[in-house]
Amino acid sequence: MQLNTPSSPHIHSGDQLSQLMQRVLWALLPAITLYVVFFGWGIIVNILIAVLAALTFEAIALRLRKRPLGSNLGDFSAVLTAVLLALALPPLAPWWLLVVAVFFAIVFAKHLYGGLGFNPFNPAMIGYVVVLISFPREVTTWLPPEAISGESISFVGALSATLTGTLANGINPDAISMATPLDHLKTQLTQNHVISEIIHDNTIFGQLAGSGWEWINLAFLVGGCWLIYKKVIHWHIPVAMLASLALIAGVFWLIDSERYASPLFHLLSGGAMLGAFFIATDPVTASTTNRGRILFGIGIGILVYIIRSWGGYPEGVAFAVLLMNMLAPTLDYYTQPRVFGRGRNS
Amino acid sequence: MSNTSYRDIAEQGLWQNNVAFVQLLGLCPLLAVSNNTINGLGLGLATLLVLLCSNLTVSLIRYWVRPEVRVPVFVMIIASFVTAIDLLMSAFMHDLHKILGIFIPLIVTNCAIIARAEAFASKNSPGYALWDGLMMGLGFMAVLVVLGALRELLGQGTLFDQAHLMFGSGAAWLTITLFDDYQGFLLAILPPGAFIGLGLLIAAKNWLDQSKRKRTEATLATSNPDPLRLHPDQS
Amino acid sequence: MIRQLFQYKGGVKLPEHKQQSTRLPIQKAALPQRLTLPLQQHIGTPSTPIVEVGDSVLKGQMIAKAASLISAPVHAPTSGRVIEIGEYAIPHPSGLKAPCIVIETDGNDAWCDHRKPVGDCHDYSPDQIRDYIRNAGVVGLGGAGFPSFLKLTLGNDRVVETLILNGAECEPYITCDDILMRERPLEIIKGLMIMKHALVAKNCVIGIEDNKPEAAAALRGAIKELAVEVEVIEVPTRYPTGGEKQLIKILTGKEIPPKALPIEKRVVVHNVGTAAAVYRAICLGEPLISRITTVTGALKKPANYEIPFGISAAELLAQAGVEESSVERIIHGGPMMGFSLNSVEIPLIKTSNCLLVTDKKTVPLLDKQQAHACIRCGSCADVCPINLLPQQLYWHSRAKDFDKVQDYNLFDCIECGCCDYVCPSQIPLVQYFRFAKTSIWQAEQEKKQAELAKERHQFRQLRIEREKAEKKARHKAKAAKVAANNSENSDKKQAIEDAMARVKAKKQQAAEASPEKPESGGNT
Amino acid sequence: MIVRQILITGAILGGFAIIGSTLVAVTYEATEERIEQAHREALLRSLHELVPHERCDNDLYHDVIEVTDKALLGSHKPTRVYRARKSGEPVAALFTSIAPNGYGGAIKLLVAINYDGSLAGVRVLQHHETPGLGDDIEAQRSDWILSFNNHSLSTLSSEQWRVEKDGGVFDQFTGATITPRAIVKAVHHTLKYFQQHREMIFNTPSMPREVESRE
Amino acid sequence: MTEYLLILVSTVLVNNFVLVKFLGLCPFMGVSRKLETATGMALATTFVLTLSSVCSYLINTYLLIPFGLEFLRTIAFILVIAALVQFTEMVVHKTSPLLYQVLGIFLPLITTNCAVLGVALLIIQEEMTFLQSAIYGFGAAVGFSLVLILFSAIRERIAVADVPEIFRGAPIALITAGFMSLAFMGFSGLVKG
Amino acid sequence: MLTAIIILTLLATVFGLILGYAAIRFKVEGDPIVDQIDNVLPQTQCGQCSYPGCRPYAEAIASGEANINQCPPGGEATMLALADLLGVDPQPLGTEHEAEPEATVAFIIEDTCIGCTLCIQACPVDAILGAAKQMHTVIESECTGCELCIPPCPVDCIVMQPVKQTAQNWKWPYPIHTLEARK
Ligand SMILES: Cc1cc2nc3c(=O)[nH]c(=O)nc-3n(C[C@H](O)[C@H](O)[C@H](O)COP(=O)(O)O)c2cc1C
Ligand SMILES: Cc1cc2nc3c(=O)[nH]c(=O)nc-3n(C[C@H](O)[C@H](O)[C@H](O)COP(=O)(O)O)c2cc1C
Ligand SMILES: Cc1cc2nc3c(=O)[nH]c(=O)nc-3n(C[C@H](O)[C@H](O)[C@H](O)COP(=O)(O)O)c2cc1C
Ligand SMILES: Cc1cc2nc3c(=O)[nH]c(=O)nc-3n(C[C@H](O)[C@H](O)[C@H](O)CO)c2cc1C
Ligand code: SF4
Ligand code: SF4
Ligand code: SF4
Ligand code: SF4
Ligand code: FES
Repeated sequence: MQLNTPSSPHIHSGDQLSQLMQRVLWALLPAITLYVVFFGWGIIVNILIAVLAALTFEAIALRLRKRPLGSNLGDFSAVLTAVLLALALPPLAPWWLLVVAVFFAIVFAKHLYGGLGFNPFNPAMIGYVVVLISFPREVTTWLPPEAISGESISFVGALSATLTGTLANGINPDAISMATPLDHLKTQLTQNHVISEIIHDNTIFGQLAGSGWEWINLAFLVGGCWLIYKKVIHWHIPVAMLASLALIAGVFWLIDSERYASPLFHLLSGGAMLGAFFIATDPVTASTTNRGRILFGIGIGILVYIIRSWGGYPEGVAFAVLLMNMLAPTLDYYTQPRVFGRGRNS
Repeated sequence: MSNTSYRDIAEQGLWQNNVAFVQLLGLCPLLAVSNNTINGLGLGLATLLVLLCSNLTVSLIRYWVRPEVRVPVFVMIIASFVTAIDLLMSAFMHDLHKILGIFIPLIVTNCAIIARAEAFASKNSPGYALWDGLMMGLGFMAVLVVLGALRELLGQGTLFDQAHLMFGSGAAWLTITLFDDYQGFLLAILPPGAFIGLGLLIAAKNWLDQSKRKRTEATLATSNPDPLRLHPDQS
Repeated sequence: MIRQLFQYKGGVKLPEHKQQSTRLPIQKAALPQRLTLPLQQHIGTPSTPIVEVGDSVLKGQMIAKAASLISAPVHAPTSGRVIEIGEYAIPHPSGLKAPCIVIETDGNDAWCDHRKPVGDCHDYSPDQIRDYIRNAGVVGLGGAGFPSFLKLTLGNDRVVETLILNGAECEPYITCDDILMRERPLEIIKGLMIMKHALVAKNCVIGIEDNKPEAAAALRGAIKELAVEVEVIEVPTRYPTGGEKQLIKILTGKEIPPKALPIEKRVVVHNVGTAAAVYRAICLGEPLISRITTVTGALKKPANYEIPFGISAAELLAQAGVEESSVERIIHGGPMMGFSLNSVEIPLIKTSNCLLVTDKKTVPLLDKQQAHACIRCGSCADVCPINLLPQQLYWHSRAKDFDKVQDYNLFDCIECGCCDYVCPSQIPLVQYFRFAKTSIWQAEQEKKQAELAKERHQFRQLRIEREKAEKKARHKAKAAKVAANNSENSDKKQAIEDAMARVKAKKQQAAEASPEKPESGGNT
Repeated sequence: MIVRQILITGAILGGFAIIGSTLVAVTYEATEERIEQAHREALLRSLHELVPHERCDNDLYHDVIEVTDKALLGSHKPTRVYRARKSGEPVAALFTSIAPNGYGGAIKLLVAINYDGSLAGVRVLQHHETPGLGDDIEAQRSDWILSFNNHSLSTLSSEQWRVEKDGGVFDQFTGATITPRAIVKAVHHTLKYFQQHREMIFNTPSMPREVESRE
Repeated sequence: MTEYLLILVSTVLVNNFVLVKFLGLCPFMGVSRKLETATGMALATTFVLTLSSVCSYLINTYLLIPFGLEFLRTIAFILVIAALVQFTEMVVHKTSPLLYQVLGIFLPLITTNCAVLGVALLIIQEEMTFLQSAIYGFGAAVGFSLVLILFSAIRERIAVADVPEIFRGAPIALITAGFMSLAFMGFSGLVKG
Repeated sequence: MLTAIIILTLLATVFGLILGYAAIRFKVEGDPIVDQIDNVLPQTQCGQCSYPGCRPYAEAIASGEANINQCPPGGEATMLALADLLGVDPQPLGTEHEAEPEATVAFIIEDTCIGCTLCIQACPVDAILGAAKQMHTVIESECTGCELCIPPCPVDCIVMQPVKQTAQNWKWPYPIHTLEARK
């Protein structure tokens, strides 16, 4: 009898890495759909280009590192990184912007550290920040919702805008470049306007927190809750992050609602929901203990608020995530759970 | 260190034990002023000069200094030279001096210089010490210039921008603009780019060393070609 | 009385696969031609043979005696002749060989005359009971094989509040305790009463997972019949509830610290099989020579077999109808904690509670060699019953960073395999932990050896120096004698030399005392 | 014995200090003047970029006063004003005014205003704007800053002294309005200050120059 | 009060000495392999940095300026620092062998830590008052310590990662420092300057 | 100019005095690091590091004369432990000692041994028993496997044997990952 002798346990739950990643992708679907509804097909083009680039770079990196391609490419982690990156960058951004961002995400932030599981920093956010500081103009010009611009962007139109930089006939370039609500708010505040005035003056702010944005953020919330339900992510990080963000935003808002935006605005604008459920929760780069996760989430919430309110950048999710990524190993070390039968501090 | 040869010292300084690449010393000026080739060159030269003077002096006085004041004495010698050079640069290359700013007086604390004084000059004769200073300084300057060129090229698409600061206004023609409407990859000239750039340069050096080693190994055709494996799972 | 149940954190719900082997009642395994009895079938020191090759032995006769306090004797499971005392493969993950006594059976199954049943245990003192149990070679049948009499010994001024019988049997496939409880509940309860007597325990509790209602009912019946006060408690089915400390937590809410013994918290846990064995030893005078073993998986006739120790796995599997061609692995123990055998030519011993035969169809297994990288998802930490961070343990074990891995409490890990079971990257976590644990043990061993070597080396240096000095002194003395003839102030010289020698010796001592000085390393 | 050792240590360090400080002091003596001169030349170069040598014959370096006006000159600290004259006649004034509300904080400007109130030119001396976005105000990077040349309070109305987005005549940069807005406002204010204080500016005697050496 | 807070925020986060101002990189790279040593180094540097910024201020205001000897700044400061460090080293060596052993060969390297001299020079350049100097020095040290400790924790993690061979050691450490610097850019603009 | 020189000299002299005082007041003897290094070394005392025994090698490392990769019996583990202890980068071992050395002990073939006592003199840890002209034996538990006794033996009766593996000293193998495997 030829016997196989691996170590115990000999059975397995059957959970698979690629399935985990796929679930996260599914959870993004509602938000992506709403994105298309509100902002046109640009985002789809973004995603396609980013995924293509990510798979290419991943394959090259694996080949150079002499690692098997098959199971690694099939784990969907690169796809997920690419999709998250595409969601963070403005639709109709030039294709090379996406490619540079993906290059830094996949090659620098991931494979130089040894690939999946070893990177200390969130690859998608590294990619995003690299292009943000290198090409601030391209990264901070966003599309207004179609309802405001009155232009509707078709798939082909988006493709040609992204690849060649030329817009389809009849579309006014000025009509489709605009600052995001957060950016706009910040700019206006620095000009000593007050919030009621700013919001009143501009249709971009929608009903809750930015026309279009508010619904997309709610869709991220729904997807995120499904992920928690499916046990793909733990509740700690998103809840801690959103709660702390809402809490400080609430405090300042109560102090002076003309200089500080409402908690609802903070929760439903920019990348708050995407960040809370999909980016801060990246298991590789987040803290992995429960207490650590809570501190990690709180840290991100606070940093997001600080950067949004007083920093140089209108949106702070990416920086906050990276900053807390730096803290994660330390957090992990100091928040080890109490071992069964041991006192807390042994 | 008695059997060191000039050739060895040169090889050590320029490549094998390069201050910036291998010893990872003198990083502050290296990263701070290397956003531009000319800045790199300027600081590199200043450092080289100080290194030469300090190595020579330290070697000359090596028998007179007792251990408890060794560091203060070395540091003071270095500081004197640096101040002198600082003053000279301020007088004759005022604009460049202004750009390099605080990093000229900070040559004093360029760890590389005191490290050479401690590790080499205080144990060797003046001739060797001078040669060591020259080679180490050149090695350091080379890295400064290469990193500067790389960052300048990527960051703003030019080379030797502002050459006139160093060589006078007649040298403006030295500036090369590679792409005319190049937008500039700002990461390269911002602080993060400095770190990443140096990391990549060192990786490139490792790669060169590795492929050289592989080649020699292949020619030797040893029975056991695997180099060091720290982590057996990578075998 | 309704007892409040507690919860331990973690654990997993596993598919049970228990019905296969409970369809048939306990089967008696046919007696084979040869029995191979390892000298070590328990935790502790291997026992010492007290028979010689060629001796005839009778069933129940002691053939190897306990070699130390933590050790257990071995008895002949049947009558026959000792034909060899030598090294044979034993059931151990390493597949290594160890000393065994081989008996050729004669088929008579003749009992020796040592059987001295104890009528009522209450006539005997706890000490006497323990001696009986010890001599009967009873060890824990729950898996670890710890000599049971030790766990029936009270420490100084210790009180046992709760004596727990562990009938949880949380591992999938295994049903040996289940079937025992169903078929021989009286033996168990009687054994339990003996244990209670030995420990002067206040209460007795039997913990059973709620997927074994028949067993619980049978035990309750027996309790009623015997009119004793024992609680049978059904605990939620969840792996590893059968773990000693987990069961204690569930039943009493007490957490036993790592490395501590349950008795320090006034609790003692024994397996139900152990209780039955105690009953047999005390009331029937039968030493531990057989047990019930579950043989299940891809077989024609999965069932629980009552086996004589020393029977080879091959023999037993043949009786259970194995299809050799399709077998992929044979697991000794359960699928979560057991180890796979690299040969079927191994004897079954006191701790063999299960043989699980797998093939591709009925028991599909995952190939752990297809592992992915750890993404630190934390699933493993969620299920760890000890509340460890398996991902960190893995990270450092993988890097062989043995200091860090101990910082993360590697040695608290009970190797239950929960983490491994849920890991989406299918990393063989437990094997990493075992690798790290055994490596650390080995390193400690080496360190001890190094210490010893260092001492001996230093001693040797000292000796050589001394010899040299002596030799020199002799030389000097000789020379001085010669010189004394030519020089009158030689006395003075001698005095100086003596003084110098003394100074030297002193220096030598000082050098030894402060080992920083380079001289002390000494040149050989 | 111990005291001697301590003294020797002190003496060694002191001895090297003598050598070191002599070296430095000698160099300093030798270069002092040259440094002063280089410093002056550098400053003059930037001033003469806006008011060329042909247009003035006075010593700009020494013909300087300090004025303070938080509202119009952007800082509560004294603002330096260099005065250009030809044959004693006022030609232009060069303000080192501040644009306080740039995107990254204050922007230091050099605003040259001809005696007639028109702009001789504007340059950015120091700023913290975002590279790649707000830094097109530097003369090396774009010509935007030259668009001020020759404008004055009379050529443009107050409404026109704004960026295009706010209804004025000056360009903004795509995606960056704050920076140009801040500069346009600061230049506009400086012009107003000049208009109000022209005579005072040219008539106040120069402040003594020796007290502050290098900055 | 807010002024001092701003100095602190500015030196610790916005203009972090290591990641933005490029000062003190040698110990940052050299003593960050292990968390323990990094912590020791952080403590020692905090002590020396704060003390030397105060001393430098005093020497500058009461010795150099009155005698018109500003050109001797560098040399005088470095002398103070070197002596201070040497003194600390001897004291630590004697009184706490444990600490000495943790800091090992790196204590002397504090002398040649650019951050220490850099702080002294910057204080003079920015014309700070005594209290400002002290806070500035302390803030710089805290910023240095913060990133050093975080960096060492990350390095401990990547030391066992599957980093490609040619990137092992210094290259990946530098790239990590680059990413940290990238993350710190998020703080830019917090203190307008 | 004179003030400059005077003031700086004064400053330096004062510091010099302080340091001179401190050097005496805070004098430290001994070097604990050598002990620590010594504790990491395997104490085989084989001399393959080119130093006579482990302690001299430890001293050489402490003084910076020797690299940390010169001890073959310690292999990679010792080198890594030293790198960790001293906070330096790991150094590659020489290619010839690449594999983790297998633990061995010396064994004297008793029939051939002529009792010359030469191996006793060679053994650094006195692990060989025997008197002149009598058969010698190696005490297995004390032999460090240094092989120093092999060359002196005139009749080549000493062989190295692997330490016996038992269920007690058996080590679980390092798991194999196909994902990370390169070849
Ligand atoms: C070294 C050692 C000493 C032990 N001593 C005692 C003891 O004195 N009393 C006792 O009741 N159990 C003792 N035990 C038994 C343990 O508590 C435990 O029941 C046994 O290891 C089996 O548990 P397991 O199957 O959960 O591993 C000892 C165990 C070991 C390993
Ligand atoms: C993870 C794990 C699971 C266990 N499961 C059981 C079980 O289901 N039944 C059992 O009797 N012992 C089980 N044990 C062993 C018990 O911890 C304990 O050793 C035993 O109940 C003590 O009784 P014994 O000494 O009579 O064997 C398990 C141990 C571990 C570590
Ligand atoms: C990272 C970042 C940096 C920016 N830097 C500047 C800047 O330096 N100068 C500027 O005017 N606007 C800058 N902006 C843009 C402003 O936030 C604001 O969007 C813009 O000034 C408004 O111009 P608009 O009205 O043309 O959209 C920056 C925006 C971002 C996101
Ligand atoms: C819940 C979840 C969130 C993730 N978030 C990110 C992310 O924000 N950015 C990213 O690059 N990858 C993300 N990933 C994918 C993967 O973890 C990532 O590529 C690794 O960091 C690469 O080593 C995520 C994966 C999961 C399961
Ligand atoms: S379950 Fe597996 S992949 Fe997840 S953290 Fe644990 S070891 Fe890593
Ligand atoms: S095997 Fe160890 S680490 Fe894993 S779950 Fe069980 S106790 Fe926890
Ligand atoms: S090689 Fe290693 S074991 Fe042998 S003497 Fe040297 S340090 Fe000791
Ligand atoms: S017996 Fe031989 S191998 Fe063993 S320690 Fe002695 S000399 Fe070394
Ligand atoms: S060069 Fe700055 S610390 Fe070394």
